[in-house]
Amino acid sequence: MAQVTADVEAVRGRLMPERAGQHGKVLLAGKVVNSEFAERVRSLSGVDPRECYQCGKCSSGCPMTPEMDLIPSQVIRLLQLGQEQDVLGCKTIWLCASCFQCYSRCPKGIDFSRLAEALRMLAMAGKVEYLAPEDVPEEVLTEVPQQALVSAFRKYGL
Amino acid sequence: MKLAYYPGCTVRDKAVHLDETTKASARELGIDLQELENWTCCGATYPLTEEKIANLVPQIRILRNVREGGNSQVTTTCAFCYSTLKRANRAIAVDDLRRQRVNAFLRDDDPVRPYKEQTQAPADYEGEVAVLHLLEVFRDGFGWDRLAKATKKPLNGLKVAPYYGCKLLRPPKEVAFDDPENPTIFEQFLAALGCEVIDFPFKSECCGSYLALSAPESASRLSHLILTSAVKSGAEVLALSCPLCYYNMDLRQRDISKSYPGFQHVPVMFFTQLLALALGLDEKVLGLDLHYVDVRPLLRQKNLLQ
Amino acid sequence: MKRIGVFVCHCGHNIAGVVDVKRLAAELAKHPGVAFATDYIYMCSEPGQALVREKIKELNLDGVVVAACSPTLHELTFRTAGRMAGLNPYQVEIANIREQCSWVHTDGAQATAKALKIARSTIEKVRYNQSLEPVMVPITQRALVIGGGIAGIQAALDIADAGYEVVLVEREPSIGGHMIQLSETFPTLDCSQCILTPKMVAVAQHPNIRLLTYSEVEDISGYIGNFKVKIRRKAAYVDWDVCTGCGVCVEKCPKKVPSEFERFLGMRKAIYTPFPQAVPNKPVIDRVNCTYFLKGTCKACEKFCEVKAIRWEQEDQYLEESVGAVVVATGYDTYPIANLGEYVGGKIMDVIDGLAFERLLSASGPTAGQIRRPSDGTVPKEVVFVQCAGSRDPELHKAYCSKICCMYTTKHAMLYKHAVPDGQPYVFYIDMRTNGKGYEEFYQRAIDEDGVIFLRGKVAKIFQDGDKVMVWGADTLTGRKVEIAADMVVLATAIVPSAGTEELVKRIKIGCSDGGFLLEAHPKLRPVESMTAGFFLAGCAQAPKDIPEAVAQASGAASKVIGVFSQEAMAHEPTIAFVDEDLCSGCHMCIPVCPYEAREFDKEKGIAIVKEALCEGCGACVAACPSGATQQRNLTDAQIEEMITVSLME
Amino acid sequence: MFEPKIICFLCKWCTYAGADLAGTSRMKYAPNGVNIRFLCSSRVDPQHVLWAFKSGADGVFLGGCHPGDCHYQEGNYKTLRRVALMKKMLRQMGIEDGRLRLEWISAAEGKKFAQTMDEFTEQIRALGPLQLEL
Repeated sequence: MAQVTADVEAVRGRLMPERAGQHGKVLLAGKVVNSEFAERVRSLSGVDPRECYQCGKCSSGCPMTPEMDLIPSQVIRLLQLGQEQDVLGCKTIWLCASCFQCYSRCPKGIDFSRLAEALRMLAMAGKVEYLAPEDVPEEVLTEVPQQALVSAFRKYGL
Repeated sequence: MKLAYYPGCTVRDKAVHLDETTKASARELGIDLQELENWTCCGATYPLTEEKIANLVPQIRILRNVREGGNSQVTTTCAFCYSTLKRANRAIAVDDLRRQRVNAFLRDDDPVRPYKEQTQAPADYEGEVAVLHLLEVFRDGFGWDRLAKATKKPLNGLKVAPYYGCKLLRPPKEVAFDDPENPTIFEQFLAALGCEVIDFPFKSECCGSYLALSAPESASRLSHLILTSAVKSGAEVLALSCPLCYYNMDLRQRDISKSYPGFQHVPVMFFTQLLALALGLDEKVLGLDLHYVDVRPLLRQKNLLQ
Repeated sequence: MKRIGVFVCHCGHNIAGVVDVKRLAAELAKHPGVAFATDYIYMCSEPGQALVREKIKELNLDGVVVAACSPTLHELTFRTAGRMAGLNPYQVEIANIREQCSWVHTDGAQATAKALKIARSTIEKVRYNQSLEPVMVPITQRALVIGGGIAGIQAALDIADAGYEVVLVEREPSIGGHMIQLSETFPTLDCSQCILTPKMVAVAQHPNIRLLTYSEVEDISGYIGNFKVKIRRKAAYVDWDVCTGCGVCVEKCPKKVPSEFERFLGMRKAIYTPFPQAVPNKPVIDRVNCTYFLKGTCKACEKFCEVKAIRWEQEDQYLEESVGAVVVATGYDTYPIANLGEYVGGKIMDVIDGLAFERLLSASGPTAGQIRRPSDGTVPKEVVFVQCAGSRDPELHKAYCSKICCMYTTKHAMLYKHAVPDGQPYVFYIDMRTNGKGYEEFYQRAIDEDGVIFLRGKVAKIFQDGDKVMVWGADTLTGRKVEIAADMVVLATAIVPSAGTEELVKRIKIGCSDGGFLLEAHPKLRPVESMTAGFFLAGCAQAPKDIPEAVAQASGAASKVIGVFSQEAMAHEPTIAFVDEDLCSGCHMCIPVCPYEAREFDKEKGIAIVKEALCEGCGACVAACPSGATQQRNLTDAQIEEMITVSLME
Repeated sequence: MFEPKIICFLCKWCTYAGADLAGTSRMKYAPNGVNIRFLCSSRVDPQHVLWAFKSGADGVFLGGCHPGDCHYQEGNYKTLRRVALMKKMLRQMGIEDGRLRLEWISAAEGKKFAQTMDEFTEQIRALGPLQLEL
């Protein structure tokens, strides 16, 4: 898998240090599946991931899957199972460019980019920014269009 | 034909050639673009969480100012501005809670509008302004035939691949710009200018967008995919409407060349540059010196430029 | 004065838990006309029914009210009990104090008061009920079958074999439906044509079947036992009575057009039979494409026809048939690829649908059974099968599962592998649904013996890349995106009701369910009956189904038709309209109101009469009658007024 | 509290079956209505409605099949037209037309039946007892 940037791994560690690549078994219980976290994701995103029947069409068409550690349908699956640490600690939510390709094709009308945005907010809440202005090299700052700066800091900043 | 024009931040700095060619072409075509006074940033990306209602304030303030300025339509060329304005406009129209909250916020907002002194806040904004992309203005208002007739220097023989990107087409239910899978508006525009239109399979794939900052290699991969596919399909130049796509397609070719040895540069142009060219406007307006990948040799080769 | 017996049921706690049944019985005993009232724990049980029977005989009751559950459940039970005790069944009525009282109210006093009103109102009805006998209506023992696919063929043969006449109407020039297009059938891989053509021939030769192909049902009026059917025979421009089916005209016709039967992968002539084994084996001229009709010259077919069967001036003919029952077997179409934008909506030649692939597999198909892709005729070595193309997609396409695609796609992949041993088939699926006899074994065989790769994920994008068809899918089992450079893609497009189903449903007034399929009377217990008496359903017109299911349903529908025909006359509910001839002024108000043409003006008497066999008892004419001359048996205005009055008594 | 007296004329195929479904689903609703089963809502004659009001009803409810679903093809359309006329007639007689209500309730709409009964009871309660000057 292509390395995105060195910083992504570092920042991920900053955000969810306790997770750091665990792939243990999924422990299920009613209170896990129906957790406050699951409800928070639903209310924040306005999307109910429980409606997904896991056809995988989102992942099939997503332009960013090569860099993702979990494909979008897996993030939704883990959300259905209430696996907070996995979904908050994955790279995928930071790699969604909200191009809406998945949403425009989803047979259930699920907007994954909304879920990713909600998860980013929850991951950053009270913690650190994923992308701070000082993380961006000077020459990049002068080159990129304004809209990219505003968008990126809206998606990745506090 | 008169309508409000919302330029957006990027076209005033990194993409002045988009702005200049838009204004010059509109003048040439007799379209009265009235630039919105005291416009502010549109917010760039549409807020995707239920709680970020305040993030709708900038767009609604802009749209309310369009109305207060006496216009019922506003046009823009930047795909991001178009997407945020159009989606916010729809949200305000269909969502009572958002409409009430945003208007409540804006009621205390003292509109800085020197052309119209007011003691009272304007009436609530309820989504009454139509947000149009410039391509829609041509399709639904101006007409392709009229555009083709106005073309003084048809771009015959120029093989152009239209690149839509993401924001113009999706989410289809909210932007309702064209068929999300097989759009045709850009093709019709280019055909009206006399171009040979090149269809290619990645015309609506994502360019990597703002991942340009956080995951530039992903953006390079995607831009490379799109550019090579267009060239393979026979394109000589890529036409687009979004300044961020432009950045990811043009300047990024510097990085693509490093990551993908053997990659050949492909020129990229804003659709309005092609328009200005076809209308026979002065080369100075086109801003052809602003491209990373120089498009001038191609245009000269095609006898479209002195 | 009537002598009415009232029987209050406890239904265990269901009624007695809320309603004071003892008090109810005691109060009702005081009601005028009530000779006897009692309560019992389960009135519908055998001892309960025995109690009703005994009391009728013992007390010489001439009316019975059972205060119990909804009449839809036990009206028949107690009317039968009444009849066994010598009472006319129409003297027995049910007061619904369970579904519409004890189950929906909590306050005992209020519920008891309401139950009292319901029971009193029912007693008032019985007080004025007449003893009635069912109206006997003669039955036309002749059936109409609409649609000549496998379901229609099976239904027609079953009914005809039972000795009844059948009119089989098919809109295409030949019967056979989609099944005759198929190559081999799952899970036994028997040749579709081999098993179907004998049945098609049997239809053509059956003395009891009148086969009308190239014909459409325009209208059906009447009611069960007595339908009038209007049929349009489309002009074939060939006199089929004269035509010998020699085929010279087809051979000589210079005009070639893409063949619908071959899913546009092969050609046919402008005068054609859809396929060589067509039944009847008589050609039709496709007026839209015929050179003579387009340009006024040619007539090659006419020149070479030895028996002079070509009829340029032929017009559509209208026929009328009388039948007693109808089987609707109008079949399916496949969801158009043009609607699938993400798969480029049919613009890539080598992206075809399952039926087209059947034609490629078929020994009688355009490639004689060789797998060759449409674009350049080469043998595709990498073939991707995409399931749920338009199915299971409530947001953009069809919400339902098309049911047969898992199995036919497995079969396609398997047959492809048999035809192209060095090729690789891939199947993208969401869930494999292999529930049928021998189906799961078939699926496993495709994996075990034929090396079919099944990928769990829905394809998002298909595009042309040079001479390859690129497929972007996912394998959700590994969590990876999948890209395949395929030579050909086969889409398992959704099954949709055949074109024109909606219009037919409106014309013949049978219901439709979601997705436009025909609505069955009960999803579990009455799966072959429609909501309208006399109409039966078979095959994919009702829901997507495979061949054995379609055949089973067709035989079920046929047996229902045979059941209707097993008697010469049908008992008709006698609670219909009647006229007080002295009151009727002959104003005609009732006549246009009747949906069944059961009201008619009798010129001799100068009054409007009721044709009892046609009256369904809706009561619309009764309400329309300004003088009150028309009344409904056992629901007269006088009865209704009494019922209202007691319902409002405290 | 005023307890309105309501007469309900229900078509056997749809609304009566919907009322049965409310029962089998054990939904609870106001007990003010007493149901009278007709084969079709088109059997309801304006004189039945008037008779009910005359005999002490505070409200009259008519339930039929949804448009297009009538078992007798289009009886419910006839009812619809008659109800419009009846409402006019009631107003002329000084009876609020809100005392007469027509609803399409299918055999599958037990919940709608229960809700409609509650709503209609409240509607009549708000109108108060019918004062008829006969």
